[in-house]
Amino acid sequence: MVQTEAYLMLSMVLFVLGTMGVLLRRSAILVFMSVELMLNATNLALAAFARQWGSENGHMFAFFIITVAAAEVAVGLALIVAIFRTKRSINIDELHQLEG
Amino acid sequence: MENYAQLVPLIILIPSIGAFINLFVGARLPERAVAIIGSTAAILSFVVALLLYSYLSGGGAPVVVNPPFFDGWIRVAEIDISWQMRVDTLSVTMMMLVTGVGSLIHIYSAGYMHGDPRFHRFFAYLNMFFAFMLTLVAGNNFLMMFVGWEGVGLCSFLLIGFWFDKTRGVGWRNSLAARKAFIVNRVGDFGLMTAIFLIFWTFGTLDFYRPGEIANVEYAAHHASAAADDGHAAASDHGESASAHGESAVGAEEGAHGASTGSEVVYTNNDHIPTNQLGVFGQAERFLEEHHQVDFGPFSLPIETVLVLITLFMLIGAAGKSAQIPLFVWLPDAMAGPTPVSALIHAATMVTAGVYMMVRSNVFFYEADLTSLIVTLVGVGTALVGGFIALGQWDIKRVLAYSTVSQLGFMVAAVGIGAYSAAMFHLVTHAFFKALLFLGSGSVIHGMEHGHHAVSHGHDDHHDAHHQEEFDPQDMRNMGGLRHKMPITYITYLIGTLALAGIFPLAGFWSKDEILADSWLVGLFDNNIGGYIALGGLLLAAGFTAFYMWRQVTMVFYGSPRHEAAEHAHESPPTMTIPLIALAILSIAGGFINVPSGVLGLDGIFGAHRFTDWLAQSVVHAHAADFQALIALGALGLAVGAIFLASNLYGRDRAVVNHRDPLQTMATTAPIFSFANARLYWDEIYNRLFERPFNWLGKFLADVIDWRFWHDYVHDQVIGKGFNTIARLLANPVDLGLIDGVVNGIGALTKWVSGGARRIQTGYVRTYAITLLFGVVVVIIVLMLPLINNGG
Amino acid sequence: MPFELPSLSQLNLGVSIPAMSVAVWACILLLIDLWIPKDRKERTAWLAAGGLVFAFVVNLFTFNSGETAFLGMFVADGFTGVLNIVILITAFIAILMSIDYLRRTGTERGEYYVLMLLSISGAMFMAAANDLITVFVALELLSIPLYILAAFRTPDLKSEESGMKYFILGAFASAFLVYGSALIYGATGTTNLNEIFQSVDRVVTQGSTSVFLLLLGAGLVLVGLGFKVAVVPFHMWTPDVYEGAPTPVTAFMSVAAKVGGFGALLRVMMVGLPAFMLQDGATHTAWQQTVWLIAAATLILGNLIAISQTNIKRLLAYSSIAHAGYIMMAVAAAGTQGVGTSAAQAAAVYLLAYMFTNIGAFAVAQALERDDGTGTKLDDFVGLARSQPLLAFMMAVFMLSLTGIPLTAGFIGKWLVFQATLQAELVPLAVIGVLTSVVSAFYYIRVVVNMYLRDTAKEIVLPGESPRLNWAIYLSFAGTLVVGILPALVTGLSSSVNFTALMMP
Amino acid sequence: MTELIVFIVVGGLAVAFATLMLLSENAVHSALSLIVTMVCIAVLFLALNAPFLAMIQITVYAGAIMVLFLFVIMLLGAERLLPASPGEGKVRYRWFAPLALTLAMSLLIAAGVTIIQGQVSGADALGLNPIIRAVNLASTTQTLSVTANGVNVGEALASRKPSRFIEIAPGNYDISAALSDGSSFARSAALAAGTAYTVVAFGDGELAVIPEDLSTIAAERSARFALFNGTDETLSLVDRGSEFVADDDRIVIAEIAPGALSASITLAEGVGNWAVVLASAPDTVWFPLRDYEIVRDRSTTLIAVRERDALGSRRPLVLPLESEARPAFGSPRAIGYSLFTDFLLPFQLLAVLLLASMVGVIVLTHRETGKRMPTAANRRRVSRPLANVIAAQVGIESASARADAALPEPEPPQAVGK
Repeated sequence: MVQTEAYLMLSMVLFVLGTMGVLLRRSAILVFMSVELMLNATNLALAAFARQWGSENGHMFAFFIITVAAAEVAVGLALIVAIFRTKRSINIDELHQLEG
Repeated sequence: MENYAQLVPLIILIPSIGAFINLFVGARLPERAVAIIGSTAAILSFVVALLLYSYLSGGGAPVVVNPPFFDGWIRVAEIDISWQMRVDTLSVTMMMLVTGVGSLIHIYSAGYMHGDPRFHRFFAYLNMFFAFMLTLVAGNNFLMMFVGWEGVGLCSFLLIGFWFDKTRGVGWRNSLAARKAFIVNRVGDFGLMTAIFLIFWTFGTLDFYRPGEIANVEYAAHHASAAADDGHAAASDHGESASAHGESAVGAEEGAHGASTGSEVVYTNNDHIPTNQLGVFGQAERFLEEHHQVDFGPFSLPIETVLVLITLFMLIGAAGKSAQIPLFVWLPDAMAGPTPVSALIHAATMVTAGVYMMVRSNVFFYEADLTSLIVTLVGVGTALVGGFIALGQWDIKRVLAYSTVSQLGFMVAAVGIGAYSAAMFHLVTHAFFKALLFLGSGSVIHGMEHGHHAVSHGHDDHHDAHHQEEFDPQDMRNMGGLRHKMPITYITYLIGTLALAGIFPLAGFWSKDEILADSWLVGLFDNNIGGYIALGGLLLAAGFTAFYMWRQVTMVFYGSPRHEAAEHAHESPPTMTIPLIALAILSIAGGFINVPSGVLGLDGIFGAHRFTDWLAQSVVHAHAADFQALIALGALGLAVGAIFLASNLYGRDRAVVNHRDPLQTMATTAPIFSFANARLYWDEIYNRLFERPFNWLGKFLADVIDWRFWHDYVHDQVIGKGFNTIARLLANPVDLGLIDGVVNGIGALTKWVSGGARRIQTGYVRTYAITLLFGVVVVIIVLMLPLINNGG
Repeated sequence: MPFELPSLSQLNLGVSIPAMSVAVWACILLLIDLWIPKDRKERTAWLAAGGLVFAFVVNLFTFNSGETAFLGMFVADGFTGVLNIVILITAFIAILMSIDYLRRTGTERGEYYVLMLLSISGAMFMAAANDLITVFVALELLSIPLYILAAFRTPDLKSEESGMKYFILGAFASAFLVYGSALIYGATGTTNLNEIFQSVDRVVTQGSTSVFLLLLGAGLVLVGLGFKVAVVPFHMWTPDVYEGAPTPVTAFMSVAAKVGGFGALLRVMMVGLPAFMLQDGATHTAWQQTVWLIAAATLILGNLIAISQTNIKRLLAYSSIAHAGYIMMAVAAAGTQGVGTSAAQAAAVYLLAYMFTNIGAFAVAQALERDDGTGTKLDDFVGLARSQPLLAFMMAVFMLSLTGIPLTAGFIGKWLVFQATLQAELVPLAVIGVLTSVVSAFYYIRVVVNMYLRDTAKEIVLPGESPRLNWAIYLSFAGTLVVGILPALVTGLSSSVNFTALMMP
Repeated sequence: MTELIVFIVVGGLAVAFATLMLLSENAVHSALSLIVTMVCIAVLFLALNAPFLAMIQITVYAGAIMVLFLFVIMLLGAERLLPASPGEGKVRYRWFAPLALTLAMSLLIAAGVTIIQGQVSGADALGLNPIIRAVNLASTTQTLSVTANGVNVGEALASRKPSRFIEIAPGNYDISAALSDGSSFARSAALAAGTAYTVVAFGDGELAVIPEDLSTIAAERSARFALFNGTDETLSLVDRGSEFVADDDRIVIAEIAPGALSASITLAEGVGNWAVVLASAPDTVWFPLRDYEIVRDRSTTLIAVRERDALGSRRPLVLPLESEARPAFGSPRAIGYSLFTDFLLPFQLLAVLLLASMVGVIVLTHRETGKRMPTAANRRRVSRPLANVIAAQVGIESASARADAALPEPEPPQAVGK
């Protein structure tokens, strides 16, 4: 049996990759996809913990995260569409009217 | 001895109502109605104060009053702070002073502010000030005192900036002065708040005294035995009222020490009350007996040390409110407000709040020797610095402002040497004659402005604009010879001056003399070095006082007019002169309330140490000093000498030459004068010292520089910045010319930092996200640090 | 356990009615709104407000019952009750503010009120949640409507930008929150806060290595909730979002998000991790120092940056960051054994005081704001005292309350928080708190100076008749004064603040 | 070993495709890479005994959500981030990427060290709390109330109707029961973690605490049975075949002594024709269980007692107490049970949340006609200017001056709030 730590390390790597995606990508869509990757990494950790403890709460948590992510994505994409209609761009670096 | 004590809530309620009426409907009322509402509210509170006085002077016991609706003001878990008021001799003295002088100033303002577009608001603010000031003095706990303390600061802020709309940048300067006052006071408030927290930590309460507790046990015991001696006589004299008092006030009262009625148990001390049921002062005395250790979690301190800490923080608070070194910078600027405000708030009442607080906490200060010495030094230093700066000012109100700083120094020094009743005595007399002088100066300014008005109208459009630009109605160089134009102002002003200078037998003589005698005795008998320092320093300051006051009188009233405006000045209306006369009478007679024993038989007429005895009921360490003929004569001689010197120097219009002071033209005194004239460069020093410290060496004595250098260094340590950082950062705002004095300096520094930090807010989401990630990493590392340390 | 559908009596739904009714009413209102004509959307607003009043009344009945609902997922203790009061009043005032504003700016839509109701139901569930999963879902229920509301002025680019920034950063932060919750689950094997408490006790007494995961988890949860309540360094979104979002939304979220966030933070820390010490028998929890640092940084940065702001909405944004710092002081204080309850009470009172004052200040700012979003500069306040004396007076009181001058609500909150901090032996933090509140006088007083002490001949004309907005201002003004002058009312209320499951030794 | 190989291969793929997503210039490529990563994670879920998660990971995540992403990418034509007008949209901070990498790496290292230090794999599975219920077989006319250390287990229980299970802390308990006529029963019992208990009151003041095995039934399509003998004679359970005659008796559970509980047996689903017989007289039916339906995944304890009826006489009774066996770890059924019990509240909140997001999508994208149209300034960065499209259609040179002239001149970006 592969140790829980191994899964955790894998999930941490994916999580950090997602973090880097949020920081480095300029396309709003890719930023969202990176956030999804972070959530996926979390789910992996949760499943590993659930097996470790023999408790299904981890699965429940992952289930809720997946569904909440679906809701978030819907709203986020709607925001992108709305901004694209106004600004004709999905580059988040072009959003800096508000500053200081 | 009716039980008037329960009326005390009215003394706050009445001015509050007045303030509300004037604030909300005042704009629609005629000026006269506004003035009547405001003044009536003030006078009614004075009446209440008189009733309270009659209650106490009739032998009434100090009372703690719970006003209706405010029961249990803050009550959470262990914290229980009630909105309670205390009627005792100390608070009633302050109430009478505030309401009495305040009422006169209200009447005066009706004339002085005539025609101002915000007349109603002025009266609303004055009444609001009344309400807060009376909250400050009437409260039975430190938190109420703090509420009043903040409130009067707020009113002061509003009133200093009252004329924010004056043209030519004056208005903006007024707002700046207001802001400066507000912010310097916040620095002081920080000290007071810390002191209050410490008190609460140490004693678990903030109440001064609890109901049923006797403040001054010795006094109570003494009076109880005295009452027992002529007990029946007193009972038959006051039979009816005494029984009424006994029935209605049981429970709310402290242990009665007069004639007792019925089965009421009479306590003459507090031994029956457990320690944690006592107020802070009672507890402090018990703790001192027990050598209590105050637990601060990781460490504990003996009670003596804690008292020193508490009193030191109180001193910071008092230094802010009562304009002591190093926080006095706001008070002279505060004179930008209307003159009645200067008289009421910045001379007679609010600025004395610090002294009141220290006298109220005399139990703490008495036990904290270290603080007492520091207080003495601060007081003496302030008296000297204020007096010295006043020597070289041209502005009639600025002279008085620095004089106030100096006189507050006297009071604080008196607290420092333990002469609490002398400090209160000087506080009272000073309120009389300083209010008189301010109002007098207001009358002079009023006269000058009207004179100027008449002149510009007379000459109409010839050099009208020129006058508009140049004329300053407060500059004494423009005055002269006013004694013929304004006779009532002149006479009252003269009385005020002599009283302030300490000329026998006016009020100032007695109060100043008591402080000096006390400091002499403290030095002599208690072997307290502070006493000698106080004696020397205050004598010198008293000399300064006489000198600059006579210089002022000479320049303003004697000689011949030096400006057209002065020629056309005329006497002010009766609403203004009547308060002047009333205050003049008080300045003459005010000293007799506390005549020492054995002086020219005066004590036979007025009774010896009446005021001290009166205060002893609530001030534990009140004591009366014997009259010291040598010192009194010395001080008197010094004052008379200074007056002669001044009249020689300034008499016969010698001040006029090219608008230069005679001291300025003499080679030997010129540097000293310019030093005083530049206000010791106190304001500038905060800014410029770091820029070119060596340029100053040639000009001034090295020790002064050294002292200031250290002073500022310490000051900036308090602010929490290293010396070098401050110097570098200050250079920038100074160059921009943004600041005036250290307060604005800190303000600009903060702004500068703030602007720098603001630049981080770039508007780019990704930089925000990276900050968030940065925070995550920091949080993780901080959380892990102890584990890493543990694991080696 | 064998599967049996829980019975109604087991679910004990009664105590969850305040929060539940708001969520259900939102769903119903969404349907009702379809039949409300476009130019009559004010009716939707009043219907929504009616739902709030109902929830408020029910809340008074279920107040502090100390019972749990949903098989231990939902706790209706005094803490929940008091926070519900704060949240419901906030939402009520925000709805009053919105009616005129939406009409003025041409964004009047029924969904607005539905989203607001959904958001506050999220906040209420968050304060009552007794399980990390519920905390997460309720947090999203609070946040997602707020993202949408921030962008509600679409196609106004500023509003859209504000929604987008809030969304990206919010999703980013909640990813950290869930990872943290996952790690706590990993360290303790459960997501239920009570069971976490027991498990943590075991971890600490056995000196198990799980303490590492627990620390990391607690830290990341702190990050996620810290983002919601806008503490440094997770505060960067606040000024931009506050400036861009429609003003009533800004006012609403400046309070609701904080109440929800602090509610969950306090509950997680006080119910789940109060006994999380690094050594057995220590008196300070492992997370206290971090919270301490965050509070100090928030106080200093929030107050400092506020000084250089020229826009009232941004100024209030930084001020709200600073106030989050004061409440964070209470959270830090809760990390000392035995101080928890009084710290939670202080935080609750602070939130109540802050709610009235802050929402009032935003309402005044909104009264001055013109339809195109301008009119929010500090210079626009010059001379307000002359043109609008009543408005200026109320604004001055709000500013003084934010500064913490006695006789206003802000003072009471500050006083209690400082008191709790001292009780928790965090003296340096209390000193920083007092000093920064001195600094805060700089920028608050500038608004007062602008209104009262600067002269202008300019007459300020308010951009429109707005009777309901005025009521919102009066309500907050009355609240500010009542709390300030008769704090016994509030402190009495807050003394019922307690955690049912509180198992502090 | 298999798991290790799967872990290394699939995990490596997941990381590789996540990196590809991060680096790919084309958004569609990124999305496809992310889908691969998600499928890899689904495989890992399977390896982690989480079949349900694997299922929704594929359907919801890799399916629905990613389709949404792809749809929006294609809708907006945003495969590539087109270079915006010069200078716009580029963060001018050179330190940004290095700093981001440094921070991400420090996060990885700090968290990695923590995880390895944490050593969670040493931890044991959590013991579930024992659960307990009660059943009244003592009297058909009286009701029964049962408490354990004062905790109410069942109140006013009618005959033969078991109460609900309640959760209770493990430990020693004094269990007492009382009939409504006042007669009471008592005994003490140790309740262990992870076990279900049934308190049976029967006979004359007898109280049994029977442990029940509710663990997952390993064999498929099977049920579990046990027999408790509450009589004073030895009993057996026999299968009498479809004809229900004694001829082809087959003993299922043999010779259970009075007061004893048999070991549990597993039977395939179907119909049983059983009888409980006295061991001394195996041909006489003591109590018949004809056409007894064996439902899979159930755990049944047969309780044999002599019940006292209304007239006071005793007659044989075998009461099958059926309970659901615990569903397999991580199975859809297990998740479903949790959703409708412990996690009802978040589940409801989730529903409301989804509603909120739907409302949000409508609000954000629905624009009423007659509203402000995008201004000229905002129209300038169309990825392919409409004019070019039209030009291409009608055959005009797309880069011609005329086509460009048809578009308004882009305005310089407005600096706001500087």
